[in-house]
Amino acid sequence: MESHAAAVGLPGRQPEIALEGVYTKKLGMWIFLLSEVMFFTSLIGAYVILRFANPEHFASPGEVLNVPLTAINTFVLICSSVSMVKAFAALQNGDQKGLQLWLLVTIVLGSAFVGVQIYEYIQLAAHEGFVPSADLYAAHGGPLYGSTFYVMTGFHGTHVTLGVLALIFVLMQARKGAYTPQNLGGVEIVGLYWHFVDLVWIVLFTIVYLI
Amino acid sequence: MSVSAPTTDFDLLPFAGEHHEELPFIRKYIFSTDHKVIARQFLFLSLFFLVVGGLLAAMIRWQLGFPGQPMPGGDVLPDTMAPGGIILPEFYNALVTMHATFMIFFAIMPLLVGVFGNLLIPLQVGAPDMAFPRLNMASFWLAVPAGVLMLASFAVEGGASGAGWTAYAPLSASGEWTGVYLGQQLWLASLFILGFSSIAGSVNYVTTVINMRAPGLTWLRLPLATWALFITAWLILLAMPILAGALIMLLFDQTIGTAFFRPEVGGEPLLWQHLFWYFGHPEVYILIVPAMGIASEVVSNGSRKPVFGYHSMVLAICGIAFLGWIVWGHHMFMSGMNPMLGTTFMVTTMLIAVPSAIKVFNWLGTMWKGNIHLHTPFLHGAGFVSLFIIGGLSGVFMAATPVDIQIHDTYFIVAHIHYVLFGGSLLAIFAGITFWYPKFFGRIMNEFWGKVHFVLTFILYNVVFFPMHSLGVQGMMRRLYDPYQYEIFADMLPLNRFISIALFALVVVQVIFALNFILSLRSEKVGPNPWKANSLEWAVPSPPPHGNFQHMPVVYRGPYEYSLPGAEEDYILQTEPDEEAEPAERSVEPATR
Amino acid sequence: MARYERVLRVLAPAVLLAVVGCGGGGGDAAGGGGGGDAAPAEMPFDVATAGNITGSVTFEGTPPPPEVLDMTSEADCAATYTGDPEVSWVDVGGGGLADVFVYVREGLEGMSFPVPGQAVVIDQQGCQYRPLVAGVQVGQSVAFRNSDGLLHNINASPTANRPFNVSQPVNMDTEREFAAPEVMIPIQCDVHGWMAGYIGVVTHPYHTVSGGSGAFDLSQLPPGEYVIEAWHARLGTLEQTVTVTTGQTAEVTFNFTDAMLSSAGTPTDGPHDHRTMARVGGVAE
Amino acid sequence: MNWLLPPSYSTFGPDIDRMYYIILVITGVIFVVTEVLLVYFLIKYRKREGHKAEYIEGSTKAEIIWTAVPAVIVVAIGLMSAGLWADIKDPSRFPAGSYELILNGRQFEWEATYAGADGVLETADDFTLLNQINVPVDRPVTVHLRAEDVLHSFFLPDMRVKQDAVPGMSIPVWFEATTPGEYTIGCAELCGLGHYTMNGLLVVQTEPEFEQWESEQQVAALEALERESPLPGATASVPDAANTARTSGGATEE
Amino acid sequence: MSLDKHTHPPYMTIWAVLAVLMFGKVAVGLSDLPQAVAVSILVVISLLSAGLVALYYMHLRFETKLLWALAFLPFPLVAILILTVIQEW
Repeated sequence: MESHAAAVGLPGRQPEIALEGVYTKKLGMWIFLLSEVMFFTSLIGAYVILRFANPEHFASPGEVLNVPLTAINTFVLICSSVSMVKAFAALQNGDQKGLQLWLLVTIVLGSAFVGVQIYEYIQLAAHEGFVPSADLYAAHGGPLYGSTFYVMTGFHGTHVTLGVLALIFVLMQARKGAYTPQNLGGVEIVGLYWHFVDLVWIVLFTIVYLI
Repeated sequence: MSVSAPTTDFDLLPFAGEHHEELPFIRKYIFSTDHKVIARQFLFLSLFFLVVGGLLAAMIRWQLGFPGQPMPGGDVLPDTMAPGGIILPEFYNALVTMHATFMIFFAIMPLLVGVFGNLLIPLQVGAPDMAFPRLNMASFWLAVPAGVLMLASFAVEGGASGAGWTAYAPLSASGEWTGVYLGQQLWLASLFILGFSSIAGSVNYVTTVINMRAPGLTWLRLPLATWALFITAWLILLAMPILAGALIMLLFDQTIGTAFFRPEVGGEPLLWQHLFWYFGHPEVYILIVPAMGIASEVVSNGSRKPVFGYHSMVLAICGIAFLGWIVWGHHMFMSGMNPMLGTTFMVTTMLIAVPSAIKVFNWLGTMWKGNIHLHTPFLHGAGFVSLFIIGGLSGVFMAATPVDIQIHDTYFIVAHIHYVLFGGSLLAIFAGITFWYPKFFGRIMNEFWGKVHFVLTFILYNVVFFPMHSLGVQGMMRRLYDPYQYEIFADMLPLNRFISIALFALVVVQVIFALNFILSLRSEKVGPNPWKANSLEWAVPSPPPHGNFQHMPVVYRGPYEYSLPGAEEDYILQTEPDEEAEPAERSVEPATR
Repeated sequence: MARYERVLRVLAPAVLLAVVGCGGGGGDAAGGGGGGDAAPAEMPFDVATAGNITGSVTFEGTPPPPEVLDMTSEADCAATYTGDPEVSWVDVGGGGLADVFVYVREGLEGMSFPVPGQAVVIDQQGCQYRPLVAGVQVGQSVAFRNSDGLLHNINASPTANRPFNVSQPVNMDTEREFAAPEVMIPIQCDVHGWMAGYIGVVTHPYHTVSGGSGAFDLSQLPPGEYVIEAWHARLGTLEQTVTVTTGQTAEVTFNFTDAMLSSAGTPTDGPHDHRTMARVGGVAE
Repeated sequence: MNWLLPPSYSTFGPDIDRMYYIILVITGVIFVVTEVLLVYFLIKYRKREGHKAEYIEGSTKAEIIWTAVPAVIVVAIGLMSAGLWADIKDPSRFPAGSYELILNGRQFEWEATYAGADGVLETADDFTLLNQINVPVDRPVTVHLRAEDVLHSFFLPDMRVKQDAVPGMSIPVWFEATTPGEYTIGCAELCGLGHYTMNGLLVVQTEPEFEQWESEQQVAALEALERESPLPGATASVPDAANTARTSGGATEE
Repeated sequence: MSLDKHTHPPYMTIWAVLAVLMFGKVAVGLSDLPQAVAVSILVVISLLSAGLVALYYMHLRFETKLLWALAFLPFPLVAILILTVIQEW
């Protein structure tokens, strides 16, 4: 691996890269994602512990929550993960058009996911009395079910929404041609964030809906 | 996947010598992205909150020393807090809660991590600025609203939160038990925002230390202050989000009535304690590890001698960081936690005393056979070591679970906290501010008044806090508005009154430091290296220009090569090349990693 | 460029939180309803045309014995009693039924009355509320007085108003106002579990609490037809419709019976269940 | 100022005090040695003209010593106290034949519930005591600690007993008093504005005194039960069952 | 160590695998297997798919070993928290 300085070709500048190929922005994003892992640990950990402590508050899969609808929703999120990766691959190949197309697909799929989740919330809250507040809780099981469900999936939904906003921003920058095969920072770290959010949903979907 | 890293990162951060454009006043001082300006902003913000915390402490001591008597100047407070100057019990609980909250989250933590993290890391690492300057600015500008929200919680109906800085549920989970509704919600929201500020900061610190070290600055040539701040950044990175999650759940318990921690609807109060202390113990190490780093710098500089056992000092910090995650249960021995868990936590807690012992012996080893210059930073450093010994040793009493039965939640614990936080962190902060004052403001603080302040603070500090061990051993509980209701504590009033008076004197003595700090802003300018130290921040002018180094520095040696045998000066900057090194070695090719 | 997006990602959660924070803020301010508009200076009708209502409240049957209070842990308060400290919720000593809150429930809608400046005093003496039941107008201040010199706290848990929990470590007065009408607001002292009292908040001055003889009178009422309600902590409520004509004094009597003791909304358990009693409290207005 | 623990009047009190004094001696010695060393170094090696510090980077031998020695000491202290902790806190090791009572902590008072004439707790004939607990001397007592609203902490300084009361949990706590007399009950966990007024009285009585007191209370409770029973719907003050959800530490609920 | 710029990991096949795994989980979840068995299968599958996303979509597989270490740093902490606290009940 030739020293970075030569590759960069700038005289006198030999920034030392401890992690070859992991430039600052990507390292920063990875580290931010670690803190996000701990944030979801706190919420999911509380859910796991409360479910272990008071199992009678919770229901078996499918009894209260609409599993088929969310399964499709999970599939939508997986597809958006793929489209994100296709966008990044397109950028690497220098195909600006492909980048913008796949970014748009990811945005559409992401917003669809959030939309379906909001629809699901309305269904649960309005018809089945499945609400976060303990005093108004009227569905099967106990108030812990509502509280933990809404806080976990709500904050995941918020992260997806932020991801969609970030993707929209990146798409606007891509239209202005800000990204090239050499300068793919922005797209890669949004992609990392997006895959992380999808990864969290894979875990969340399993333990909330299927157990 | 891309082979050559994109070039965008490094043209982002110009060195001082590479380009100049004058920034408008707003961008230069208010919304600045220069890590040194942000360090100064954090300095003034956290010193303000240090004063606020100190005032709250004085009020607590007034009530404990002169129970039920009107406080001088107390009639300035509204009747909901202190009618006729007499502090009400719920206001006393708010005082206790907010004193701890302001001191821990808004004074000591920003002073150590916000101020010295921002100032020292880029300079000691040889970088022009932090990895993400805008994110660094965001981290300060998130701390300000958090502070404002916390201050505002005093003024809302029902007063500020009175559930302790640990906010144990169910007391904190519903206003029904305390009469505090909006105050508790503001407390939770404020700490949640502060969590963002800390996480943004530590992402910056970790990335800068990993990716932007100057060539030749290997991991084992990093100064211990940067090592400490790096490990602390990791602790913040992994602990603060846990608190953020727990705060969210408690905030929803308070506002929309979810059931997480409310037992009457199925919640688990012990779950809050577990989550809080899982964050809480790394938090108390976040409050002491940077102080250890600063102490190492100052003790080594004062003794004109390398830090004794640099490698084991680094290992000790890493040891504290790893063990810090498996000891949180020792805060909960009496809380109804499974007693068998108590035994395992006792063993891990005993083990974590070892790295601290290693560091103390290494500090003593550093002074051994040194040529000790008793300048003010060194005095504060030595004060830190001596008081940290007491704080560490009193920790052993609590780690032994049967002894903890008698002294848990008594003034023994309060004494331990203050020996580690006031005697430890705050003395190290005084040392740090005095030592790096030139890098903040380009001037130097008055040595004489610095020594006077140290001596008075050291004496009065011990007079205030050492007797608290005795109160704790007698069984006097914490957070009692009027402990003398209990006949067995009634005879402790004289001692408490004595402690209160001593504390008032201690608070007054801090005025000396404040004046010294403010008046020295106009004292005579100093050169780049007034303390004759070695690390990179002393290779740049005081205060360093925007972009810090003229050109990318290259590091050839460790940070503590004081009194090299045969060298005429007893210090040598890290950028000094070795004489016998051939010239080529000093040119472009970076030293071995 | 990615830099702005990074800051966006940091600030956006903070914005979200601010929304949650304010939303939360509103959560508890449910009360604080109508008291906002400034009360008029004088009566909204010609005082010359006013009439009065007088009457008495009687009790038939065997009243339950006074409840004995265990004040061993509060010696200073126990000392103020000759015999065992006790509280009689069904007090028929003076011939009629005492501590009955009598007020005009219907017939004064749409009229707003001047708020009396004088505060209603609820004294805490001998670790009991004196009087046990008090009436106050919306916006009029209630002065809680601590005459025992030891710690009492006033923990009021209304539903239409904003709850509060204030302490009085020494002899002092604490004044509070209620912004919304509510009959009745339970108050209790957490330091002394047996202490319990009620405050009735109405929008007009026509309210009173019957004395030992059970007599009460509501004077200077505008002519018209009214529904008068009598509320008692243990026996529930009775109501009567009465017509007031200019210059005349209408007579009203309320007869509580011991049968109502069990059917009443308030449980008759001992003192330490004050918390549940406070929850159920009087009959919501 | 007094560094010695106040006298203890329970069976495991002296064991706890011994642990405290062992640690006091060990830490006292280390404290004196390190502080004297620090002051000595400051004086002996202070700056003098022409004197230069020695370039010492450290010594791994010293590091090994002052890693191993503290580790051995603290682990030794840990092992010594582990057994005692289990004896005091592990419900499966509680002494048999202990006198049972329920203690309910709530905002700002302790309510003790004793088994009535039928000797079974939580039955109609139980009698209660406010802010006072009477226990027989020289006999183990098991207190089933509960809380009604927030966290409280049952603290008997003289008996070296401290245990938080958690709403929703019934935690068994045992102690055996050795000397009759009146001792203090305190609340050691912040529980609101009246936290400091939650002091109560622990009365340790000799066996005959306790028997006599207990029978008086039982008779009074039975009379109160008759007096109230004619009126429908009245029940003697039975602590609501919601509090006995489950015990910590797995002891079976009697 | 790192692939040539133009060849990419088999994104589409991984997509298919993820989809199959996901629908497999749904089937297991809705089936009436004993809870212990179902839970362990579900946990294994979700860890597998999470690993796939992390390795191939987040390119962890092509990064330096140090980033692997960083990426897996929080997981022991997660395990410590949940496994210790769950002992309480």
